[in-house]
Amino acid sequence: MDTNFSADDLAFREEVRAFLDAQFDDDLLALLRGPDGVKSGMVEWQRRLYKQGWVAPGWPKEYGGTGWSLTQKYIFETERALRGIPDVVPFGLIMVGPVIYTFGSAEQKQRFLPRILKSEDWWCQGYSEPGAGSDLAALQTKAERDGDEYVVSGAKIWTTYAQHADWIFCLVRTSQEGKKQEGISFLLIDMTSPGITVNPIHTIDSKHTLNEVQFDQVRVPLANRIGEENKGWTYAKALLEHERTAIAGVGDSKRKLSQIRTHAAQEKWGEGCVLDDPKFASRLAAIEVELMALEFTELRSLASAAVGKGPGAASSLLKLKGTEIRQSLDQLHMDLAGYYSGIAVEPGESWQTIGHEYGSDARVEFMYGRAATIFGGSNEVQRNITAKYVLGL
Amino acid sequence: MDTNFSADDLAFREEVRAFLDAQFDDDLLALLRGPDGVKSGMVEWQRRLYKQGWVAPGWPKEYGGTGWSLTQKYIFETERALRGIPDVVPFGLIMVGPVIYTFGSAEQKQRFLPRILKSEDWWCQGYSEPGAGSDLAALQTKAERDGDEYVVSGAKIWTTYAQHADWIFCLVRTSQEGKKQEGISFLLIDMTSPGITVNPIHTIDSKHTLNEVQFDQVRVPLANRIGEENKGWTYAKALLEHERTAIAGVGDSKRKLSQIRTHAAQEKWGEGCVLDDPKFASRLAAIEVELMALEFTELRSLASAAVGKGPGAASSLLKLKGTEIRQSLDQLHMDLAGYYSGIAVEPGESWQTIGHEYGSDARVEFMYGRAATIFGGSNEVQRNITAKYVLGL
Amino acid sequence: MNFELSEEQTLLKDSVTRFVSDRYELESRRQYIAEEAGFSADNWRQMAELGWLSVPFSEEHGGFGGGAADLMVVMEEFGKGLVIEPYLATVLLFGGTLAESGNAALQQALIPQIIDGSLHGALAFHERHSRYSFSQIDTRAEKTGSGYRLNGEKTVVLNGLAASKIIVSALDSSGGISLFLVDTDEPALQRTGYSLMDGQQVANIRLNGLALGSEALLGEAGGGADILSRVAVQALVALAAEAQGAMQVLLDTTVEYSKTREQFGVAIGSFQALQHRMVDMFASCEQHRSLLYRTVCSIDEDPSNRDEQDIAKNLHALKIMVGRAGKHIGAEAIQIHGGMGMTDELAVGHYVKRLMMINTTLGDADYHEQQFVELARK
Amino acid sequence: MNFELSEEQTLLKDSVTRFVSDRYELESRRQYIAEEAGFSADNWRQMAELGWLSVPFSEEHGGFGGGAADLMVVMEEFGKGLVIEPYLATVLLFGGTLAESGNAALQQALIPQIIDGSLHGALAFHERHSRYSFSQIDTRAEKTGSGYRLNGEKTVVLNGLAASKIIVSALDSSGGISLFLVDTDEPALQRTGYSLMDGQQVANIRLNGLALGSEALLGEAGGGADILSRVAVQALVALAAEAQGAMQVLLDTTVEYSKTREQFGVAIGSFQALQHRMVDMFASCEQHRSLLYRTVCSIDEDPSNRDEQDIAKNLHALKIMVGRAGKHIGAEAIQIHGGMGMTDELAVGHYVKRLMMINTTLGDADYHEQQFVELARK
Repeated sequence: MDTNFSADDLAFREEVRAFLDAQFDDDLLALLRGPDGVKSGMVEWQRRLYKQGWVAPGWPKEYGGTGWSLTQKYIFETERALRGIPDVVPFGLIMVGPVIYTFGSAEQKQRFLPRILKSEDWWCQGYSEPGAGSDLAALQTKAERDGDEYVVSGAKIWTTYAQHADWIFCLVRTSQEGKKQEGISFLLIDMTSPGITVNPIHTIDSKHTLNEVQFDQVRVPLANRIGEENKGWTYAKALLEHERTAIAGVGDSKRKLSQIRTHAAQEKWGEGCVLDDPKFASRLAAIEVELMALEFTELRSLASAAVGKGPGAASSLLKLKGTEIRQSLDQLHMDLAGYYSGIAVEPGESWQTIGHEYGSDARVEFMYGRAATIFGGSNEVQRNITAKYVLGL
Repeated sequence: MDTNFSADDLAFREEVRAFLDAQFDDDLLALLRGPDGVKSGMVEWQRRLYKQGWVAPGWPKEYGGTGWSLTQKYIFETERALRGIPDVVPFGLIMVGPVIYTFGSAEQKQRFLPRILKSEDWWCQGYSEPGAGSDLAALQTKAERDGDEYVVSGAKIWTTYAQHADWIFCLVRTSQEGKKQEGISFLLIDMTSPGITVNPIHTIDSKHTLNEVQFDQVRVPLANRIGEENKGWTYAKALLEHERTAIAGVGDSKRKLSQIRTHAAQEKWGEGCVLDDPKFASRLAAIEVELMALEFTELRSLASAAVGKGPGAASSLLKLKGTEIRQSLDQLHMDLAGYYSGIAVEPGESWQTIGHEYGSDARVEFMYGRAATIFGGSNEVQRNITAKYVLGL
Repeated sequence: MNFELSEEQTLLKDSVTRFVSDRYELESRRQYIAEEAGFSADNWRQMAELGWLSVPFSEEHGGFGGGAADLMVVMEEFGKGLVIEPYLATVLLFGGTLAESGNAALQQALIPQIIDGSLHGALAFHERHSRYSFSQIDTRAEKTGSGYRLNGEKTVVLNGLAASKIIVSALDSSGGISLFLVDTDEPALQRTGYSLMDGQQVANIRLNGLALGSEALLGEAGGGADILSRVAVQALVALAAEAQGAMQVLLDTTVEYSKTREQFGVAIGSFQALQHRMVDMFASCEQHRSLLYRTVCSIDEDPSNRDEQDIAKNLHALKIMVGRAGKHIGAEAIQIHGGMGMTDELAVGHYVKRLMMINTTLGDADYHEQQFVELARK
Repeated sequence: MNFELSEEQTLLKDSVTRFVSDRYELESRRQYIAEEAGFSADNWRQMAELGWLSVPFSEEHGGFGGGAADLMVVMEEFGKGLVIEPYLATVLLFGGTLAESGNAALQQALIPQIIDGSLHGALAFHERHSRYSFSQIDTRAEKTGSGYRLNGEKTVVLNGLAASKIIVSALDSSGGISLFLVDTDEPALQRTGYSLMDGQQVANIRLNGLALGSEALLGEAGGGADILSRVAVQALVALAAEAQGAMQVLLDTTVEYSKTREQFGVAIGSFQALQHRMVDMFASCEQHRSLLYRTVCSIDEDPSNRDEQDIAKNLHALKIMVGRAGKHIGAEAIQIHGGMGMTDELAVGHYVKRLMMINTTLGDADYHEQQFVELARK
C-alpha cells in the first residue's frame, strides 16, 4: 500500500510541467478570454496538445493515444487542473471518439478519428430530449429508413456548443418495438444537413452554452450509423462508462479551493481578513477534508482498474461527491464575494472601478455549476443506480 | 397581528408561576430523583395538579378539564417547561382519557375518568407490534369473541412503562376482512388479567422504559371495548390528532438550550470557555434560530385552531422540526461534554470525583432521544404524510 | 394572540396582489428593467397613487403611519412578483434615514416628494472594504469653514443611478460616522452604473472633494451608525417579507412542476426522495414565515411592552434564516426543475437570484449570526 | 500507486478476522467486559502469542517493526468485532510513549513485557479542564532533592485500573510538560474506576504528593508535549482504522436489515428516500476509507519523501472525518433500524457508542478542525 511515484513517474511529471508552462502561454490565455474564446482558444490549445501527441490520453495507442499508465494520466490531469488549464472539449475526444474506435466501421475510423485528433471537426452530443432527461431511454426523435438514408425528425435539448458544431452524434429511435432501450440507434449527423435548426437556450449564468437542435426530415446516410441498427443504447452505455474517468473534478476543485483561500486572505474584515473568521475557515476546512478524501477515492478507483479489478464500488461516488464538493465551493466563493457576487458586468468592462475582481466569475461558475448535479445523469439517478448496483437494494 | 397577552392572561401567568414554584418543591424533586421516581414522583406531582384542578388542561370542563383558552394553555406549558417540570405521564391523561370521554360509554366514563384524573390508575399504550411499527395498521394481535368476552392473543412492543401499568389500551384485530384498517377494535385491558406477561426491553440509554407485553388467551369483557367493534382505527386516529398538541417540545428544548449555554460558559477552553469558541457559538445559534421559529410555528397553529380554522398546514411540521431540533441539541450537549459524555455512572455515585456533572445526563438524553424520530410515527412517515396531505403529492 | 391580517391589511394585500398579477408577467418585467431608470416610471406613479409609497412614514410627515405588519403585507406580494421598482432604496433606505435623522426641515421638504413619487433617493453605505459593517469605511468628511468636504468611493448603491439625492456615510475627524445629503448633479460626484444579477440598477459613487454646506449633515455629527441601525429595522423586515414571497413562489412552482413532469413513466413528484425534499423546502418556507411573524409582532408591540433587545435578536435571527432558507429553497427549486431550472426563460432562476441578492443586502446570514451571538453574550 | 495489501498483511488480516469471528459474539463480549480487568485476560494472551502486541514496536525492541498500514489492518478488524482489550491503551499509548521517549533502559526493560503480554500500562493525559489539549493541565511536578513530587488529578485514564504502570503528564516549574512513569501500587496514588458507555474500564487518578526518583522522568524535561504529539500519530491511525471497521459493520447491517424488514407490505429498503440515505452512508464510509489510506500512505512514505506537515494535515483531516462520518453513519443506522435500533440486544447501539467514544478520544472533530485550520495558515 503506497502512493510513491517511481523515478520514471517523477521524470514524466517534470516533462508535463515543462510542456504546460511553455505551451499554455499568454497568447493562448488572451485567445481563450476573447469573445470567441471557447471555440478558437480551445481549438488552438487542443492543436498544441495534438502536436505533442497528448491530446487523447484515453485512446489506445494505435488510434493516436499516449499509452500512458494510469499514474501518468493522473499526473497529467493534476498538473493541468492546478494551472487552471481547461480540459479538452469532451464531445469529440472523450465521447464520440471512443465509440467510433470501439464500435465503428473501418471507414468511419478512417474518416472521423484523425479529424477529431486534429480538432478539425467540432462535435456535439444529441442525447437528451425535451421529454427525456434523466430518463434518457424515453427518447422520441425518429429515424425512418428511406433507401440508403435515414430521415430524422425530432428535437434534442441541452446540446452544449451546438452553435459551434460541425457534427452531432445522436441517439434516435429506429423501432417502437420491445423495451424502450431497444429500438435505439446511434447516428453521426453532419450539422450542415438541410433541416437542422439550432436554437440557443439562455441560461441562468447569462451565457450561451446550451441549445435546442431541431431535426426536420434530415437525411442521414446509413453509412453514418455506428454498429447495428437498434443497438445504439449498448454503444451509448459503453460511452457513459468511459465518461466516468476524472468526473470527480478533483483537480479543478483543488484549484477553486486555493483561489478561495487566496481571495479570503485578501478580503479585509475588521482588523484582519475573512480567512481569519473561524466560521469561514471552518467551512473551507470541511470542504477541503472531503476533497482530500475524494482525491483518494479517485486514486483507489484508478489503481483498482490498473490491476485489472475494475474501478470498484467507490467509483460510483465520484460524480456524486465531486459535484457536491464543487457546489459547496461555488457557494462559499459567492458568500466571500458578498454583495459583489451579484455584479453582472459585461466582458471588457473594468472590474477595478466596481468591486472584487472575482465576484462576477464566482457568480457565473455558481450558476452554471448548478447543472453539474442535473446533467449527465442527475445526482438523484446516480443515487438510484448506486443503491441498486452497489448496495443491492 | 399581535402576540400581546391580555391583562387576564398576565394575571393567569402570575398564578401559574406562583403555583408551580410553590408546589414543585424540593420534596417532590427528591421523590422524582429517587429509585422509583417515575412512578411515585409523577403520581405525587399529578395529584398536586389534580388538587389545583389543573391536571387535564386538554379535557372539556364537564369531565374535569380547566376550560383554559389556547393562550392560557400555552402559558402553562411554557412555564412548566422553563422550570424543567416534567409533563404528565401521557397514557392516561393525554391519550386514553380523551378517547374514553369522546367515544366511551357512560359506564366507561364513570368508571375510568375519575381514576385517571386522580392518578389512581397507571395506563400504558398497546399499539405497536413486532411486525407493525410505522405501519401500525398491519397489527396482528387477535381478539376472538367467546360469549361476553374477547380472548386476546398476540404481542405488543415498545410499551412504555408497562412495568408500572394497571391498565393497557390496545388495538386488536377482530376481523380479517376488508382493508387492514378495518377489522381493528379498541380494548381496555386490566394488566392483572391472567395470561399477560411483561418483558423488559433494555435500550441503548441503559434504562428500563420499554417493554414487550405478551397476551396469551387473555379474557377481556366486551364491556371494555370502546365504541363499536371493528371501528377502533377511527378512535385511534382521533387520538393521534389529539396527541399532536405540544408535540414540538419547544419549552423543553428551550430549557435544554439554556442548560447548554450555561454549561458551555462553565467549560474552560484555552483562556476562555467553550461558549467563546465561534464555531460552538455558531452551532448553538443556528439551533436557537430554528427553535425561535418553531415556537411561532406552534403559536400560529394554536392561534389558527383558536379562531376555528383548524391547526393549519404548518402544524404537520411540529413533530418533524421539534424532534430534529431536540436531537441537534442533544448532539451539541454531547460534544460539549466531550470525553466525559461517555461516562456510565450508576445512580448515587459521586460525579464530582469523575468529570462534568452533566455528562452522563447528556448521554442518557441523547441515547433515549434517538427514539423521538422513530416512535409515534417515524419522521419518514411524517414526511410521507406531509407530502401527501399538505403538498398534494 | 392573533396572526390574522386586519381588514385594512387584507385590502392592502389584495390591491398589491392585483398590481402584481396585472403588471408582473416575466416578460413585462424584462421590459421594465430595460427602461432607462432600470424600472417602470409608470409603475412607480401607480404605487404613489395607491398610497403605497406612504406606508412606513408617520402621519405627521403625511404618511400612512403603517407598522411592520403593513410593510410586510406589501413586500411579500412584491416578492411574489419580483417587483423591480426601488421601494427598498427610495422609500425605506433613503426615506427611512430621513425619517430617523430628526432633521425636521428636510423631512418636511423631502418626505412628501417621496410619497407623491416625484423624488428618488438612495443610501450609500457600502464600500470596497466595508463588507457588512456600517462603520468600517474609508470615505472621509473633512470639516471646512462653511461645512464639509467629502472624499471617497461608495459601492453597490441601490438605485444609485435614478436617485437625484443620495445620503452618504462618511468618517468624520473624530472617527465617528456621519450622514450627508448630497445632490447627484454635483460635478464632484461621479457615478458608474451597472446591473446586479437580479436586474437591479446600482452605481458606484466617487466623491472627489465634494463640498457641502453644514445643513447637509443629517442628525448629529457622529450619530450616523445609530441612525443606520434604526433604519435597518424596517429594511430587514421588508427584505424578509419579500424573500417570503419569493420562497413561496419557488416552493409552489416546484411542487406543481413535479406533478406534471414525467420521467420513467411517472410524475417525478411521485418519487419519495423528491417528496421528502419538497417537505423540507416547505419546512424552510414555513419556519421562515414564523420568524417573520415573530419579528413583526415584536416591532409592532405596544410601546409599553416594546423590548429593543428582543427586537434586535429577532431581526438577526430572521436575516440568518432569510439567507439559509433562501439558499436551501433556491438550490432545491433548480435541482428539481432539472434542465428547465437552468434556463432563463423559466422564472425559477430569477427568484433564486433575487433571494441571493437579498441574502447579501444589509448583512448576510453569517454576519447576522455573528451579531446574534454577540447579543446573546450581553 | 497501489492500495492492495501485501501478502504478509493479508495473512495478518485473516488471522485477526478469525480471532474476531471465533471470540467476539456480542454475548462473549459482555462476558469479557464483566471480568475484573474489564476485558479478557485470555484474549490478551492470545494476542501476545499471535504477535499482534509487537506490531508497532521496532525490531531493536523486539517488535515486528510494522508501519501504519500493518496497524490499520489489525485495528480495522478489531473495530468490526468491537474488541474490548486495551490495545490502544497498553500498546499504542503507553508503549508508544515509551518508544518515543528515547529512554533506552526503560525501553529495554518494559517493551518486551508489553509484547509478551505480561505488562499493562496506561497514559494519563486528560484532566478535568484540559479538554483536548495536552498542555492545558493543572497537575504539577515539583522538583525535589532526589527527583520530583507530583500533585494533581488525571481523568478518564484508559485502562487505568488494569495498568500496573502509568505514564503521567505534569507541568514542571518552567511551565513545560514533562512525562513521568509511575507504579500504580504507590500509596500516594489513588484510583477511582468507572465504565464508559462503550464498555471500557477507565479510571481517575489522584496524585497526592507522589514522590518519584529522577529516573522516572521520560525523555527531556519539558519535552512531554512533543512526545505526546508523536505518539498521537499511530494512535490516531489506529482509532480511525477501528472506526472504519465499525462503520462498515453498521452500513452492512443497516442495508441487510432494510432488505428483510417489511412495512406497508414491502421491504423498507425499497423506499427511495431510505435508499438515497443509505447511499450517503456508503459515501461517508468510503470517503473515510480514502482518507485513512491517504494518511497511512503518507506515514509509510519512504523516509526521503516523508513530509511531516503533510502527515499532520492528513491526521487532522482524518480525525475530523472519523467524528463526522461516525456520527452520520451511527445516527442513520439507528434510525433505519427503527425501534430495533434502540435496543441493547442488537449490536447497532454498541457500535454507535464505540464510534462516539472514538470521536472524543485524542480530540474530537471540532478540535482537529481548529488544528487543521491553524496548520493551513502556516
